[in-house]
Amino acid sequence: MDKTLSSLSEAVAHVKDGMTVMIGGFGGSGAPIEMIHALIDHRPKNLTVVNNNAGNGHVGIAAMIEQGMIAKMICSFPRSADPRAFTELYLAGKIELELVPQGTLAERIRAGGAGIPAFYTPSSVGTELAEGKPSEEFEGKIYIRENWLKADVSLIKAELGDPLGNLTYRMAARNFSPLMAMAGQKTFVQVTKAVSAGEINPEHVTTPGIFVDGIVEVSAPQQEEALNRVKAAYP
Amino acid sequence: MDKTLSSLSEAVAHVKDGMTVMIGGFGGSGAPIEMIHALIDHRPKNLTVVNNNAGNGHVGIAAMIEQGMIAKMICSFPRSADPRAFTELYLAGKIELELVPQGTLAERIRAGGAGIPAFYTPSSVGTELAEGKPSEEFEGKIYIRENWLKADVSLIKAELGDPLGNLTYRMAARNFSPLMAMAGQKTFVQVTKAVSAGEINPEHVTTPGIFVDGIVEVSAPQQEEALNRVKAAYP
Amino acid sequence: MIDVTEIKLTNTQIAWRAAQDLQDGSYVNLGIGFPEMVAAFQPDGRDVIYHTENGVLGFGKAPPPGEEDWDLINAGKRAVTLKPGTAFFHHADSFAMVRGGHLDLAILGAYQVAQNGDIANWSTGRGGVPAVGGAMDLVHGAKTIAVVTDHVTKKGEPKLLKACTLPLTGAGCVKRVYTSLAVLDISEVGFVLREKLATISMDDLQAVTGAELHAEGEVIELNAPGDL
Amino acid sequence: MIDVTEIKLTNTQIAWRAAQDLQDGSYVNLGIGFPEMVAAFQPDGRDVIYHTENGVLGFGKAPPPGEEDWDLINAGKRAVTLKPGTAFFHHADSFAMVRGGHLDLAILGAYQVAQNGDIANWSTGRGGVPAVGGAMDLVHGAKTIAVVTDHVTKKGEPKLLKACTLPLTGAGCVKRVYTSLAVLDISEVGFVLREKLATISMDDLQAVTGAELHAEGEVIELNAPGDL
Repeated sequence: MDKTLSSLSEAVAHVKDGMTVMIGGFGGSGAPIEMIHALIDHRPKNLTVVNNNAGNGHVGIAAMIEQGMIAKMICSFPRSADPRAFTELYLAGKIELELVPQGTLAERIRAGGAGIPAFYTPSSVGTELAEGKPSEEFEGKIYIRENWLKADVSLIKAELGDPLGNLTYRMAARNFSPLMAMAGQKTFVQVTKAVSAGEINPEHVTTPGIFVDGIVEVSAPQQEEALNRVKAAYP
Repeated sequence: MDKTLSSLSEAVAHVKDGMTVMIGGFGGSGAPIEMIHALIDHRPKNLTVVNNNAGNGHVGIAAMIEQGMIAKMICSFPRSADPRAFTELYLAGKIELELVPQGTLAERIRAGGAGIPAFYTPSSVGTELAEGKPSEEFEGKIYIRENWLKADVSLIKAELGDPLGNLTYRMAARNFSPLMAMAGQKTFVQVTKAVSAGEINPEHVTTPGIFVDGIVEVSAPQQEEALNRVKAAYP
Repeated sequence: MIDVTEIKLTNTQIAWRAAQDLQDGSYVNLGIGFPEMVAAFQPDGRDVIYHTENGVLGFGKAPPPGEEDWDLINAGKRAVTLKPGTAFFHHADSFAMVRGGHLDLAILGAYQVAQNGDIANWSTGRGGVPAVGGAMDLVHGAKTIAVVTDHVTKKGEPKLLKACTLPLTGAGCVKRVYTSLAVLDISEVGFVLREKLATISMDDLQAVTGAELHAEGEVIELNAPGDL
Repeated sequence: MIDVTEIKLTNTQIAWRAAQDLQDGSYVNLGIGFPEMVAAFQPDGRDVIYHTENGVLGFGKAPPPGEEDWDLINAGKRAVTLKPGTAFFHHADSFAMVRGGHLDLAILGAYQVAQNGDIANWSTGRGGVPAVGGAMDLVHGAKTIAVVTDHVTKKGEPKLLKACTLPLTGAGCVKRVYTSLAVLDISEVGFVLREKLATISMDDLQAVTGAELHAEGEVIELNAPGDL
């Protein structure tokens, strides 16, 4: 079994117009910049994108927004140091926003990967984000019901990846990526180092290969935060 | 911060009559035998015990049953090579059984630790184990609702443990233990090797210390499967 | 009426037949006991990754007796071994793989299978100590649920039925059944016969089956090596 | 009527005061921005483990400028450092810690706090781009939710109110408030004054507070180092 792909473009070619795409990362940490830029080259349209944020500066998800590829963002925090790309389209009514509390977003993605269609959470009870959602009392406290979130394709970044798709991550760059790997109908990964089967200790595998469809090595990947500090833009 | 306890008896003293106790392990792998035997010495009564199984032979949970400490078992598979301890009491109506599908058991324990009071699952839909449980249709398929499961005290076994309570496990001995650590109001751990803070790579921590209240080193721990092969009994 | 006990395949032969359908690159869970035997007959050149409920993916064969590590077991509590690329994870992640539809195939044993795909494999309904394990999760998890089973019970009663009489494990789950006499798919019309032993007639096979057998196209001869 | 802007504590002083209540051995989440300052004043001899939503527990202080690793950040996207015993985990596990009640304390900023413990800290209700982050999870997670805030808005309007007028982050969550003028608990009766600056009278404090101040026992003098 070898899930290694020949190129990023082979991976992102799975993303078609109108699909829901989960993209890993929390701010710049964990953002699969090269994969996103390959997706921009491929240029699918009318996408729903799930990410904690809604882009920063003029690279990564912000660049996707600038290219008019995203119809809807599902995220918890569409603000950043330089949120212009999203803000302008949002205020002009040209991009839709589904705002989800961060813990609920994480749990909805996990639920999508774990075959749990709905769960109850205390988060957002009594707030406008709970409006219209079913609620129920458990042990004397009110909880609201939230539904799973699944993706047609998940695009994430990992540190090590082996031919079976087993992954490790780098520090806080882990964040949503193991969950998105579970929730994607297809999951493609840019790994900083491709290793042989057996090189990752079975105890240290963070994402087992069953959740992964393809890996592409991108050594020395770019970091969104660093790119924004030098005011980079794509394309 | 140092969560190291002086003895197993200091840990198990937190278990009082009538409490719900989660005990790690799948069959013999991961069973905290020395901790269970310390609990038998301490002899709380009328316990509800959560474990995948219901004891095997005459050590561990089987020995707890033989000592009349358990009023109710919550488990998925109360059978084993030598299930006499449970079987006899169950058929005599002297011990209660809540039978839960294994995946639902795992998810209910995780939910207890994660503040999720209920979730929907397809498992057991249309079977007698779903009787009386709320059901609902999502995306054209029926699911039933299951509630979280929490413990007053969780007792588990880990491989490495540091003073902050960070843990790693050994191979398939991991099973339910990371979940039970989350779901216990108090969680105590017998670790095979106590190490200093920083000796466990932050990327390899499987249970972060926030879920752990006390650790006790038990080097060269006994293995339930091996004990049963030599027909050991406790006390 | 033919005595099926004289012609039927052994469990080992059924396991061999089921193994011929293992797909290269697939993720497979084998139920404890009889279904575990399927792995032994995995065809050469096909890479199959086995999953076990207790948190191991991509494990290898049983170790030689005396070399077991009892922390490295499968759901049947039998010792297995590491292979390059094995991964460990906890039980909630393990059943996320199952329930989330990430497995390609689960092969289970059964007391009864009904023509609508219902399966009963956890309780004989006769009292005693009930035990379910991961069966109720597995029947909803894998993309394909297959069953390996004798065609009839030890008393000669049909195990393939119009409707199960024993407590269900899951409703409408089973897609394919490998029995000691035949290979059948389950479709909207019920049991569709794909293969049968040459030594049993259609009438005799129907006589030991508790639901109508349908045919779509050719019924292939069911063969398995005789020395198993 | 006194001009509170002349006597009030700085944010740094409020952070210092809140830090004095950090408990040894506790697990604490500090909201992004102003609340993050609390860590700088953690009293000597107390061991506090900080949690951040994006999957780090037990991290250390900010690195010197130029030595940041942008894969090692907190929820405010500021660089932090490793300490012996740091642990990494994914976002679902991180919010299991929050929602599951495993944190001892979360210290948050707020636009408004009501006498019933309601908190508004995510939306000014004026349009623009709404952003919630982890706030709605945190207010239900920690055993104690505390707020650090100026006592009044920049326009001098009370931030402590009978009822919040801005969109809520959570209902009935807040237990303690550290303001630029006072320290208050929230109990069944509403705001209970624990400490106030010596330079403000009870009447003047009540005049800049939008809900009734209650007293239970002695009101202690609120002090913070003057050079902060």
